[in-house]
Amino acid sequence: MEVRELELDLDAFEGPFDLLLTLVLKEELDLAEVDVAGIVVAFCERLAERGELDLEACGEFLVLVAALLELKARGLFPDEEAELLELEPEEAAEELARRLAEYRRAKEAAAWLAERLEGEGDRFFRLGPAPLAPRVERRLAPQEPAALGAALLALAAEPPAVSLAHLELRFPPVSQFLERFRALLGRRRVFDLDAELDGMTRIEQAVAFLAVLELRRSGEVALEQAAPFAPIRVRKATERRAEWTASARSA
Amino acid sequence: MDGERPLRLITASPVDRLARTVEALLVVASQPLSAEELAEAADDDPERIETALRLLAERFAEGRSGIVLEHVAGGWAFRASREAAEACGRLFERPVERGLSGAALETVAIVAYLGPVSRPEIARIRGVAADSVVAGLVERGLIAEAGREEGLGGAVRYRTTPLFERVFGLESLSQLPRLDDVGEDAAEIRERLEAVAERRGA
Amino acid sequence: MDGERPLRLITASPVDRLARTVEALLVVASQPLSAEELAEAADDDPERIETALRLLAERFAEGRSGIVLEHVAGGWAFRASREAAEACGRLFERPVERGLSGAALETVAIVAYLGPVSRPEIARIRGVAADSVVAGLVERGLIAEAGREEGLGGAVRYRTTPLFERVFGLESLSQLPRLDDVGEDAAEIRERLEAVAERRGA
Repeated sequence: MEVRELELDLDAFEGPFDLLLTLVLKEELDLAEVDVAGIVVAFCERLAERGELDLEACGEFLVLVAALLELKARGLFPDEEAELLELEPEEAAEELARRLAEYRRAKEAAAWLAERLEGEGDRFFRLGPAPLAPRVERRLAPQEPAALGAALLALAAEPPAVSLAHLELRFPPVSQFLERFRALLGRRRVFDLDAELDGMTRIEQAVAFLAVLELRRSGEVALEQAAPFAPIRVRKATERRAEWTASARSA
Repeated sequence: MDGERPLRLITASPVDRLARTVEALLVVASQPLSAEELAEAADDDPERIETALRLLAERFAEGRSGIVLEHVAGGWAFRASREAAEACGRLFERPVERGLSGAALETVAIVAYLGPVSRPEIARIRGVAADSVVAGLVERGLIAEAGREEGLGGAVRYRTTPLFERVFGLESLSQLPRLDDVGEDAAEIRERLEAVAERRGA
Repeated sequence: MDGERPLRLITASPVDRLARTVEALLVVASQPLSAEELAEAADDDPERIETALRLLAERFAEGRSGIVLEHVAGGWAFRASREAAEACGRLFERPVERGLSGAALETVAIVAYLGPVSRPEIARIRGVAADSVVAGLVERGLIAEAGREEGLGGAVRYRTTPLFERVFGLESLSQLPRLDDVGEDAAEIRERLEAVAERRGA
């Protein structure tokens, strides 16, 4: 499943996710106008349609959406505190704050340098060697050929696998929620997903949702939803074949 | 050599002769020279070099001479007097700093404060890809490669160059202002975020 | 401004001021400047420039100053005094360098194993712009141009030089350490490096 080809139909934008990213990066589309939650909904729907959990796509999607949220947060930050409601999750608050401060510091330092440059504009100095200076010969001590091989070997080393480290956000493992939901289903035949997600961060909610989709895919549960955005009920699968029923969708 | 000293004292005071040697070294050098480098080249002791430099700083002072001695980028170098800036501007381009964009300034600031620092780290802080900006700064000679991050396949890291210090008229990177006041901001931002998080959690 | 002129005439003669401008231009130039170029930059007339140059030639004369004004083929330039020749010799006499920088080593290794290879290819494999590193290696004589890539406007390609082989103690490139883990021959190694570079960049 190609995340970047995900078709979006949002208020501010209609088209593939890839194009949205391009427009945002080129600053031709104001991220403040983009409903990031809408993108998440579209992705989850698409995922559900496929009926299988594509972990690679999920990983890529989480990275892209996290980046979008961060960019958006940054753009929104100077505004009213009410807009901070867009930021969350609280777990990431500290990290986000640190990075925003870091970015501010970079901006501050850049402003200082710009001012400095202005003030230093009338200091001219020679960039190249002096016209009548002797030519310098750089001599190199004998080198080991092994160093050449080592340098190429290092270049040929596989880069670390797709890393979320640069986001420094913690993604709880899907397995954690799988276990939790299986345990829950051991005690009750049905539970209300929304009630279980209550109090979680958005990222935890997303991962928990992926876990539920995984349970459904493996036939352990059936999902029921009366209408889009209505509470999702998770039912332990019995004799009935597990299926996704969102009655409003077929209408 | 010891036997020569009295002779030298007659023809010219030794410091004056040393000062002439130092100005000769500075006029051919292609980068600022530290007192130690000057001492080594002049084959004299650093203290006497300092004395000679003080003498030259007076002689090559702004307003008194078209050649100005300045302490910059950890060493001593000649530059044109500010008085002659207009004339210099007519003859020489300023390829290094011409048209430095805001993005370039932010990036070079990050490298100056956090260097050695890799492109992914810069991108993380600025929130946008740093590739072309970094390449541009390398091209201008304001930053240079400084090894790779640890581990196999690590990203190339960058630091600022002596040219950076020269262009911005810094004696050394330690002259960059401390940004503590912004550090306080970080605490404030964190508090605000935590307050929001609490309200959401409730 | 007009009102200031008489004052200036008292403190400094206009020729003196012009001489300061000329010395400033000369200390910044990396090649000799003709009287015409100086006149244009100083926005003054060539005759007065000649006067200023005569004044400077006296001031910056051998025996009197460590900086000496010299008239050479292309025009006027400063040089170090003969008195300071020994010191300058020590300044420019570089000790033998013990090794190459990480960037230089990686680049020369790529050229040795894959050569002839173009700058864009090197940049792709290393993941960073290669311009200054390649220029440095050419200057040191470790690599040299070897034709262009096929097609109109193809990029210049580089190969290692006999000096490179001497420095690394190789009789020929076939003596390079084998990299069977990476690839059996240049084509395989290149393919592998490019594939890894692409994954790294993604």
